[in-house]
Amino acid sequence: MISFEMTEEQTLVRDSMREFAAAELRSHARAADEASSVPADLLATAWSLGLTSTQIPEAWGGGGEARSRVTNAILLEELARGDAALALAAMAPALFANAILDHGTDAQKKALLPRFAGERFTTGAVAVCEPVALADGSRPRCIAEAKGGGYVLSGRKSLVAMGDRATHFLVTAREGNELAAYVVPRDAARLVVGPLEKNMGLRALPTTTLALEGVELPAEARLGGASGADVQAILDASRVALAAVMLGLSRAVLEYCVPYSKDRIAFDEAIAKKQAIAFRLADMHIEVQAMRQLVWRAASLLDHGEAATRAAWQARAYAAEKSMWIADNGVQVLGGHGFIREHPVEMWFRHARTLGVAEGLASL
Amino acid sequence: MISFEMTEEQTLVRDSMREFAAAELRSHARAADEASSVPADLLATAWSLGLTSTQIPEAWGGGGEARSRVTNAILLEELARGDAALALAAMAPALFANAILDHGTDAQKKALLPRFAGERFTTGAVAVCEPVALADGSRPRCIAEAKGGGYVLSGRKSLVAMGDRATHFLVTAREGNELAAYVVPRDAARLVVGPLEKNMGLRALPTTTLALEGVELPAEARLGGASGADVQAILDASRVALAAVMLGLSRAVLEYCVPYSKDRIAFDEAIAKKQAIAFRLADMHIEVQAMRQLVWRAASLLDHGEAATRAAWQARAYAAEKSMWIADNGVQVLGGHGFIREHPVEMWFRHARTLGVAEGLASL
Amino acid sequence: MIDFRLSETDRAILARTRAEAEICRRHARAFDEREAEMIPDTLPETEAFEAAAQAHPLPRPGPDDTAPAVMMMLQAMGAYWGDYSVRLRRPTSGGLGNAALMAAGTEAQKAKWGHLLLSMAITEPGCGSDPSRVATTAVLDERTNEWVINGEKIFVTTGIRANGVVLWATIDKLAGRAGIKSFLVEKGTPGFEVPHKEKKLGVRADDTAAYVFRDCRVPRENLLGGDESIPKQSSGGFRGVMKTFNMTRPLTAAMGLGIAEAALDATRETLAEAGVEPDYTAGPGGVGRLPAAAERFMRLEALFEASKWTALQCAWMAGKGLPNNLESSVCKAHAGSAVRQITQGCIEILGAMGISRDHLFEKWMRDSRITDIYEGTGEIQRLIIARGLLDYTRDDLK
Amino acid sequence: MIDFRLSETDRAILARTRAEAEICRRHARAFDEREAEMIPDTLPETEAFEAAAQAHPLPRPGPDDTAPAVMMMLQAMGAYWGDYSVRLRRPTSGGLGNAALMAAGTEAQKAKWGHLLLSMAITEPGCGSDPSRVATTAVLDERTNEWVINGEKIFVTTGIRANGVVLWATIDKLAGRAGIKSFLVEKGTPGFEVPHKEKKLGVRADDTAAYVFRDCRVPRENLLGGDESIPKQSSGGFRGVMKTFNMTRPLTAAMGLGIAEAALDATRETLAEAGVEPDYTAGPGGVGRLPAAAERFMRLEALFEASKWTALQCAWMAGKGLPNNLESSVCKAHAGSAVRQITQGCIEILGAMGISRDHLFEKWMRDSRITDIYEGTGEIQRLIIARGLLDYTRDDLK
Repeated sequence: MISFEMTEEQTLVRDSMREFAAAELRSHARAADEASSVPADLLATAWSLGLTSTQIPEAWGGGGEARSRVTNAILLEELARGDAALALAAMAPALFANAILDHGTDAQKKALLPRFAGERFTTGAVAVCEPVALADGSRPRCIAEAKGGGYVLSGRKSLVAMGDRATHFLVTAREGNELAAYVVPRDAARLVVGPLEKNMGLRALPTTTLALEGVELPAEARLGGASGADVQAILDASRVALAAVMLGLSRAVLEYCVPYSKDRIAFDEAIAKKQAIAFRLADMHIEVQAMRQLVWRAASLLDHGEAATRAAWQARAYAAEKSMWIADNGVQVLGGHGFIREHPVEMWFRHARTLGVAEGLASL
Repeated sequence: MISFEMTEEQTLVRDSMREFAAAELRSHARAADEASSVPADLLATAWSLGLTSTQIPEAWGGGGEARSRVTNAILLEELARGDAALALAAMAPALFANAILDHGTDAQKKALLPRFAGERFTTGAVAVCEPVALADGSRPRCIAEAKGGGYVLSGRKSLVAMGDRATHFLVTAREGNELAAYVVPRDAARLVVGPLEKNMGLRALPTTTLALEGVELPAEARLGGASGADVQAILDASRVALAAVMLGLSRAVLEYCVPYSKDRIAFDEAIAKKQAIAFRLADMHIEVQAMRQLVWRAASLLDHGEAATRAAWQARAYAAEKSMWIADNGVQVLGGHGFIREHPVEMWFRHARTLGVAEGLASL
Repeated sequence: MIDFRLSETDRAILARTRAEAEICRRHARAFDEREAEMIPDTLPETEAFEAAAQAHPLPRPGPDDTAPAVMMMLQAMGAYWGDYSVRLRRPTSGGLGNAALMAAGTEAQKAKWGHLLLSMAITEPGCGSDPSRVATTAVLDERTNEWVINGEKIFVTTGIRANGVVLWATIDKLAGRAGIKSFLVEKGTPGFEVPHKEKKLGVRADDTAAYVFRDCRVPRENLLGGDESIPKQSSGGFRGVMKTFNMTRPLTAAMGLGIAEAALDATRETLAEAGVEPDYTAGPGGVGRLPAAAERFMRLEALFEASKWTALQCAWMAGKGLPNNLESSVCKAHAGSAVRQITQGCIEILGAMGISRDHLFEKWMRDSRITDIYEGTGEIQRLIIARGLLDYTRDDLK
Repeated sequence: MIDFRLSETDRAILARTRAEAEICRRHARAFDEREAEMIPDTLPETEAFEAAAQAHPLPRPGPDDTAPAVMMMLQAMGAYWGDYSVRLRRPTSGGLGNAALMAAGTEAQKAKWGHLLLSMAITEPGCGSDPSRVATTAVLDERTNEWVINGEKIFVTTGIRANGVVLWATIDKLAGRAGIKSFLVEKGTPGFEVPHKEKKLGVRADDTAAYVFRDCRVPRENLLGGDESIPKQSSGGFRGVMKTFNMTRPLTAAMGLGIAEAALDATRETLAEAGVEPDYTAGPGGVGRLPAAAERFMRLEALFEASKWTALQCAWMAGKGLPNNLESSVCKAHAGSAVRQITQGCIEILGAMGISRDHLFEKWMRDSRITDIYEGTGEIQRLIIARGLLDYTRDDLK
């Protein structure tokens, strides 16, 4: 039955996350961006909310709460409305944990999940992007070869979120014609974790490169073990999650431009009274509403285990295009003020372009 | 030396063609569109202006006037501003004649060009388009095979302008991996000229299909003879010419919308006083100016025999995109009146989409 | 719970709709080309429709079925997927006026006129997209208890074939927007004339009429919503009229989107025959390696889905009785621009074949162009949205 | 004769420009990342520039050479292809104020100040893109024959490094736009303060300053254009000031387009390494079979060429002394939006690598974003264009 009705729980999540995002994320966003680092205490605060642990089954030490992709999309939208970079940093542990939870063997769950149910912040990292032109998460150049009952990984990764502090990496690679993923401990031999990357946007989110120079792994390192894992499903979920983040970002821009354009006077009246500005704000609002439908739709298909690759592609592609348009026009609405760092819009402009070409930075 | 200065002759051509277009083309455009036919006397009038014959060398009975692609682009812009369909019909003889003039053997010129220097309207037709999805003039499916010192043509063509009355057809085809063209007399055996096609726009321009069911031709039928012809150059010129036509069309829309929006009252004032309308008119004007630069640039490169394939591609692609945008927004500026056939804008909307996907309908 | 799935019953209803639409599409080209001629009111294939009905029986609606308002949208999309104008020639099909009747009419009025094909007459020669400037007047003749209507209307969809019309008229010019009410007038009422049919870019078989009312008298009970619809405080009055928009704007969006979906489906097939297939596994960098036609098509598909679900959510709110004035403008504006891009884009993707009247692509482009114009242009919708966003009055933002 | 070809001399000049630009680009990233630090005024590579000059000697200009105004544009594009901000640090390079001086200054003024790096100060905290609302005042002190200037300016490009500024001030508030004049003030003049440097999205090495003038006195002859520039009839006055825009708007466009060309050139190379090549023989239907990245790139290239030649035509008119106020707005508006689409589009085509600060794509996107904002936003340009098209006054169209 088609319905757009939020559950009470979802309304609760939305409201509490909105508060948290305003108090903890938006307030630190500019400083974190200028410093190119995420405040440690912020990660601790987010951790204490149980953003990661609550959805881990009790069997693995988690809160065992039911997990809804739609609810998580709502959560991500609200966090990203505060700040996309800090939201991705705070949710990074869940990115890794969810992949294990959804696709790991019992042994892998047993070994890895309890780490995310502890008191102190801990995280793994997912390595999908690669530092080449036209890189495609579904067609990695990173290669896994079977060798002596195990695997050897060779290739390079980039935009590995929290790569600087991750205890484990989930690395996607091509195994023959198959898309597969492998759990690589940080201390693995011939794994080189690069220095912090310098990116245009999301500066507060620490990302690194990975060089896999023939990393040897046991058979158990393969996600899902012998039967393997549906890695495309991880990518699909990550695309919907990033779409939700771009949706939150878009709302941030719109909600900043509305009061600004009512206050900003030019030619003796508020610029909001000019159709050229007012209609652009209207278009921003229209696209925010439309984006959300595609995000919810894809998330809901994932919740019901239906084929979601197409819906996920659509949600991501549409959100990428429209959030870039919105951020770009947000800068234009502010004019000169859109170009200086006293206002957040130039940062959102950088975030938007960055999110629009990234993969594997979030999950549901 | 970079210069944008029109010659006196060009100014003259522009002004006289503007008059002719207003008097003869614009005035007949709607009736011709509704009747799906081009008035014979209109073709005669155009013919009497020597639009085709003057640029044919005296050796072949023509006026022998110097030919400038830039001047011809200016001419096409003005004619198309009157009406694109009637302009293409009037210039169809030149389309065929120019191809022979630029690429034909002396024998071909001797045999064909004098026909276009006569008193009465006569025309050939150029067959480039093919009735399949993703058809590409540079990669025809129509095939030419060498056989017994001659050639056998097999394939289908569509959007053959004036195919209903052409005495000869210049048919593009693939000869091995080569792009070639062949002169096919209307009475050739196994050549089936289809009935008039029904198109969305340019209804006044008669177009037909051609079925070449193994048409046998002598060696001399090949354009340029044994050494062949640079058919891509014909396509390049036709793309620039069509861009000029789309430019004229775009101006027609803009110049109709400006007075309309000053007269049309909504919410107690002229809609032109609303930024939403005024800025769109400004954008139409901006794109008309930009389109013209690309058209002139490609035409000027052709005049100086420089490589023009890239410039021609850019002129056509840009004009197709922007003229469609302009016509589509012209309809929107007129609102309900943009949707009814009492105003010409809906016709220009159909013209724009048609021109934007067509090839080989005009030359310079 | 947020859910995007259909029930069994939903699917059965849509299967029936699609089957009927396929019958209509067979006539699409003929009706378009023969615009000028008189065409019999009923299709030659009433039997075919009956067969379709038997082939697709409708199970009893259950609790898990999608809300009627949303299903109405999906059915509209399905119907217009077949053919916008031909479908309207089914005696059983409703016009825009029917939606207004269902939304704002009293039970008695629904019972009395629900079976008629009702057009909706809002636009006037003078007022374009500005409904509040309606000049048509309705004066109550206390003596005979009749409303006396005078004025002109244009762009009345299905205006020729409709058996009646829901029209907007003012009962109090001074009250401005508040004085505007909806009235139901049946064809044949003295003083109600239909001078001519418009010649149009698209939806050519869908007769669009101009109406003239000269001292046209209708019973007092023909005031839509009954006398109660005349509010105590004036401001509510216009809202009363506006209320009829809450389903018509999303429905207008759905109609256009049905056409856009037809264009997308046919383009997908045609591309497949040409060996070009979409690939939804491609990531943000990877799409660059797909054929440009595939990538472009995939983007248009995404645009369609975004527009479709935005419109469905708006209808869902109407069904829930939630105020959806802003959402109605949002979905109408989005769909209006989406169908332009989609139908024009499909032809651009296919190339020259797309403009041949041997195919329907060009017709879909022409037909869908009205979506962004009627029932309030895209500009009007954005004006409404901007005022809502900025908390501006009509005077603040003109 | 309409001609799009360059002469030998033209090519030589551009070769020199490109050689210098390549030197600047080596420092692009460092200057961008080290924004906050003090960086020496001259580059470490003065020798390199001299070497480039010797490697590319400039032949005597001949009659077949492109007009200076157009060549100035091509040189600006070439320079900004290298690096927008680094280039400005060349002592020999001129600021926007220099263009104003050349366009509106007297011969004496050109001779006296031509050698200085002059910034241009128009925008004020209050007036955004509305030049006619300049609040900075200049009052003539007849006694000392000095202009006394008071006011604040923001977004002054190269405001820190400039040796002087061409600023807009009103000599008669009541006269409105007619009272606005340009004045030249040298750094170090008492009452001329430079409080701070702005932190920006892009062009980070290109210092953008705020200026404050407090009873700042300059000699009477510092009025740009001399006393003659104070017209008999008031209306001419503002045009006098506006005249300085006729080269600055096209030049601003050229600067942005130089950056866009850098992005396109690097994207072409990167795509070629990835095995994706443009194919300009493809017809309207055929492009659909090209890789989406190639097709998208080809469209951005076309957009660039359209913008480039529109700007060059506008500069050509200025060189001819033809009125080009409308054309200036056209090319500025076109370029402003073109560079946004191009630099953002190149990154979208390349995927995630595009946002890495190990490459310059992301910097080009940030740097070029100012083009549609300064020297009159795209909205202001469209307002000017629309008024021209519609023959509307400022009151008709606000």
